[in-house]
Amino acid sequence: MKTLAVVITTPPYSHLTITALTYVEAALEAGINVIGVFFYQDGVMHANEDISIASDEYQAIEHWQRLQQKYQLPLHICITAAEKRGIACDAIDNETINKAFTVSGLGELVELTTKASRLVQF
Amino acid sequence: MKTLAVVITTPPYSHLTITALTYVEAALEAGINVIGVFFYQDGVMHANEDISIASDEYQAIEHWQRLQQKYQLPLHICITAAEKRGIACDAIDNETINKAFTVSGLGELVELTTKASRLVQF
Amino acid sequence: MTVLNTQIASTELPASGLAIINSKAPFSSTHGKDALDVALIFGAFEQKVSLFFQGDGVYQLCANQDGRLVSIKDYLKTFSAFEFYDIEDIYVCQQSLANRQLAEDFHIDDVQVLSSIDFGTALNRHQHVLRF
Amino acid sequence: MTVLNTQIASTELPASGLAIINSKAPFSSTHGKDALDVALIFGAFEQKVSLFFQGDGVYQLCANQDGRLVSIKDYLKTFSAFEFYDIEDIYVCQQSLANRQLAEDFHIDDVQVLSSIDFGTALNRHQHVLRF
Amino acid sequence: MSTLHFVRQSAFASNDFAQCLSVLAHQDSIVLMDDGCYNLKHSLMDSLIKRVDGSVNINVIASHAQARAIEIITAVNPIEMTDVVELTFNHNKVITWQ
Amino acid sequence: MSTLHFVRQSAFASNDFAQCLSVLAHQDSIVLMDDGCYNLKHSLMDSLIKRVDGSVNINVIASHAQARAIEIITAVNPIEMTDVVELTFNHNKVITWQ
Repeated sequence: MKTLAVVITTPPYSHLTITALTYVEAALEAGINVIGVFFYQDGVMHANEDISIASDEYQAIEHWQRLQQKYQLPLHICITAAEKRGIACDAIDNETINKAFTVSGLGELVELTTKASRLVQF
Repeated sequence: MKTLAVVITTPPYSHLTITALTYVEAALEAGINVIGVFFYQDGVMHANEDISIASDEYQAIEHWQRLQQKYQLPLHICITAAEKRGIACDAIDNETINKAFTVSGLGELVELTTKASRLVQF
Repeated sequence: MTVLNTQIASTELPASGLAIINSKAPFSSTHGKDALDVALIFGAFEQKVSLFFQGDGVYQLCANQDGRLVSIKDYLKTFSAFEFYDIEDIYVCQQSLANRQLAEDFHIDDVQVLSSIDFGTALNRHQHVLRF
Repeated sequence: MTVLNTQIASTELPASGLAIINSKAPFSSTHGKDALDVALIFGAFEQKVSLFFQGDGVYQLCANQDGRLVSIKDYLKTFSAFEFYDIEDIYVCQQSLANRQLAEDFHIDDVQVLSSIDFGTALNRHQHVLRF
Repeated sequence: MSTLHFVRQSAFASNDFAQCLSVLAHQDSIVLMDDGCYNLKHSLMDSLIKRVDGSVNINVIASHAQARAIEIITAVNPIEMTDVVELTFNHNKVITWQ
Repeated sequence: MSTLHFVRQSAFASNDFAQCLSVLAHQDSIVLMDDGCYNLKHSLMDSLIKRVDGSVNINVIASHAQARAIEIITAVNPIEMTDVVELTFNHNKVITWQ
């Protein structure tokens, strides 16, 4: 079984995230088992519910949500990186975090790395 | 009269903001009239009220607040850049924006640039 | 490396307006768009603003680009609005083009290709400089 | 430019663990600290992790640095915890040191200085690579 | 052990590509993507092509080059994202230079 | 018309410093700060010092160099932030290379 874990370190308003998304979608369509996407550094900004990108620009966050729903793709954000960037992770019923994302620690990255046959960073 | 306007484009978790702060404080102490600091691009992250930086690290946001209070230093954030980065600017009684900062448009940058004898970017 | 610019202060006009240096390629970061937004607002407020393209920034001027191929809304098309905003001075560094093996083939008109020395001299005619 | 690495697959051990390449200088961005956090968590979970320093990343290893002089909490001091976390393989690119006129004078022990070829070979012994 | 190298930055602006080349091995492959496409016209690419003489597989995501109006040279294969996924599993690991 | 150049990036990693040098004029001054301090050991600095022979004032923020364990060479003046503020108004404008 081909398993893939992906690390995203670029923010949603960078266009580099489009390449990452296209790659992950191509992998899913090819039947690769993408065991999880881990958002680290500026990548965590993807989970900020308050982000508003002009409607005629690429909606990176919506596309991640779509992949999450269609393929049950786990999307993890690193809690330490998120708190540094103003994404409040402590509330129980948190309204700042997009529900497609799971708040995780770096331990999740260890788990993904150990399980995946390939680790790809974007 | 020596007047100075400053543009900040680096985020609070980058250490480059420390240099900017030290410079602005040195200017204020030297009696320069700092007519405003304009936060643009990732610089707007300074106004995110939810940002939490480990207590033993440099608290850039607190230092900007301190300068704002001590010298009535105007701190402007660019609304377009802020919305792209998940800082909600539309609520009347907004809780996401640090109160030391004023939500402005790029027109404010024009105003500052026109009035200042020096414009310095960090 | 070029020789240093030597300018005779007495022959100069007083410096005025804002120079914006574009140093980044167009499609990977938002720097180009952020610089454009600043330029247009200065234009809208009828303030003098000039655009400089240097280093990888010169890629912003190349003809035949199409951001839509990589799902990017092509802000470069807005460059055609410069005339409307009275943004007339567009300078590109000849050395940066040459290093990248780029022809002087731009998607807007009236781009002035300058040697490093002239590029520096043109920058110097402005009161303020921002770089993106 | 170096000659390409030539490796004989049959003589190799199976690749395992994570290699982290550090490519950024320590004090201007958080990349070094972010990489360190990943390394320590792998160590804490008893997973094999090795650190590689290349390009401006080699500045992270220089002796006598002091971030406190510029109000930065000096995460480099944490490098001394590598032994405690069983992080034993620390590699630095000899060419990157030479380019920067840096002596092999590091603030931690047991740093292995490798030629580009050996640096590449050491990288190759790992199953996964992250670069910060 | 082969490595697939994702090159995402312009060598005219940063030294990432040079660092990639310094660890490149014979069985490796390269994929130029994003601003890495600009490297098609960099002198490092010329000398790489001469040096490896076909032993390293060099690719570029065609749409990424085309969006930037960069001509794809014959020594480099134009590929699509599905090919990148396939290459990922044809090599032992991926290093991203960004 | 003189310009004060703030150089904040390592020339070993980016080409900002080279771009700065390409527009440098005789009356200009340079301040190395942050990772710009590393340029004290770059070949561009050597050739700059030879080329300008004292006509361009080259400075470095002392604490920024010291934090990085970079030795300050004699052709370059160690200064503090208050000096940077003063230089700002002794020149007609500032360009930040970052």
